[in-house]
Amino acid sequence: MDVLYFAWVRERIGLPKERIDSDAATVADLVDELRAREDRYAAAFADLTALRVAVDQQLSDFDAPLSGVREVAFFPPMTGG
Amino acid sequence: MDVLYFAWVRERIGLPKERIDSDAATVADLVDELRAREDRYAAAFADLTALRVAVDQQLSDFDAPLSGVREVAFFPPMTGG
Amino acid sequence: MRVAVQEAPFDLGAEVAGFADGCGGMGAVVSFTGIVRDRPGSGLQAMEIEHYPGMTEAALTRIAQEAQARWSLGDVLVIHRFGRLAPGETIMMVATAARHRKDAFEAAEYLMDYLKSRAPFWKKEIARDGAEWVAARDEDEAALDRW
Amino acid sequence: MRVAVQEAPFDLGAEVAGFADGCGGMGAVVSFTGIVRDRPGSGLQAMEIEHYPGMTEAALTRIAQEAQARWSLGDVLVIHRFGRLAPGETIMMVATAARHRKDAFEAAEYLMDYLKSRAPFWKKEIARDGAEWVAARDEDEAALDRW
Repeated sequence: MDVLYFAWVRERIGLPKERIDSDAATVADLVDELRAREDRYAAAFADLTALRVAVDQQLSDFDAPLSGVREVAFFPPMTGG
Repeated sequence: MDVLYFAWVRERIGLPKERIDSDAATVADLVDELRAREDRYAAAFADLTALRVAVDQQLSDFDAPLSGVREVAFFPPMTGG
Repeated sequence: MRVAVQEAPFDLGAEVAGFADGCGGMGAVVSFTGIVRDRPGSGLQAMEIEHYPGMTEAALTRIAQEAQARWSLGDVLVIHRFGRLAPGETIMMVATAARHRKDAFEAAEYLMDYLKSRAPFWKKEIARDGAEWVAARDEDEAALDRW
Repeated sequence: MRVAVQEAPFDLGAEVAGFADGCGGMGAVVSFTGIVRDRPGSGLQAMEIEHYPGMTEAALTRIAQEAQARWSLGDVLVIHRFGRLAPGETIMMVATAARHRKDAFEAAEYLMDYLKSRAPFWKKEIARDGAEWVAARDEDEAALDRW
């Protein structure tokens, strides 16, 4: 699946998008996999309360299932307007 | 003093403005004087709850005193905007 | 702060853009525009707006000053026309600028609520089958209670 | 209904005037405009706005549709820019048209409240002494509770 990062999550991880093959059952499982990869991921995902997630471009929760999902995006709370 | 009429009050009385020399102590006294003049005045002032009054261009009440007043205006509730 | 009472049309786009430009980037600009309704089949041919010269300007100025006292505003604009207007024509506008959108929105609603019931304007609808003064609505008077 | 997400500037005056013209005289038109703040001495050089292409348009469309479902509206317009903006530049606007001013005001505030916290935009302030992501404010999240 495609994993996207925006705003300071993108900056901390150092890339806007990557293809990840994962058997993670939920978003939270995927986060655990990413955290284990490298320090920059651990830093980006240190505090989940500061993060939001979209699953297939819909705002979602960290316990959302990933079965059949094509795109997951992580970002801070939105600040439009 | 000058007495002004607006909207349907003006139409009912048939003029926008007139000079009236009156010893009326209050707006209500002035209204009584006007009502006694002619039917068109009696018709215009038949229902005071449907009227508003401004004394020297300030929204006011029917019991407001008229001493020293230069201008009184009668009109229906306002409908701007 | 600018308050204008005029018979001439005004350019809504130019007024809103000029107001926003002149606010030094306050962050939030709200505008309200009142337009003569233009519904097919309504038979409305024109709207005649009468006002009380002298008192009108003073009343609008006082309302705008009160808004500036209650909210933290960068600027306030009020334009209200009088005379004979065709359906679709712009009757009036208010605009407010503030650092925060809540102030800009609330101040614009306050201006409209007071302008509607406390500024000396009267509207008459001219239709094919006759003319009628617009009646004040109870809900417009009630709207003042929230402030 | 029109929703636009674009890097290019837009002409605020032309958009507001065109929106009002296109509403067939609905009576009441409200607009909100967000502008990059331009305070002397703030040191702000630019605002960078990032967004999530694809999701942004869908989110704004959903918010606009929800507003149309909740209020009796003639039309809704939402324009939001992304990219690098200078102080004083227009970031975004919404406009609503309705027969009654209460509907137009409430719908515009609703659009702004949801757009602010539910549409995928992120602002970064570029100042002389560094750059910083704008933090979401608790009161913006709390503003959703009233709807």
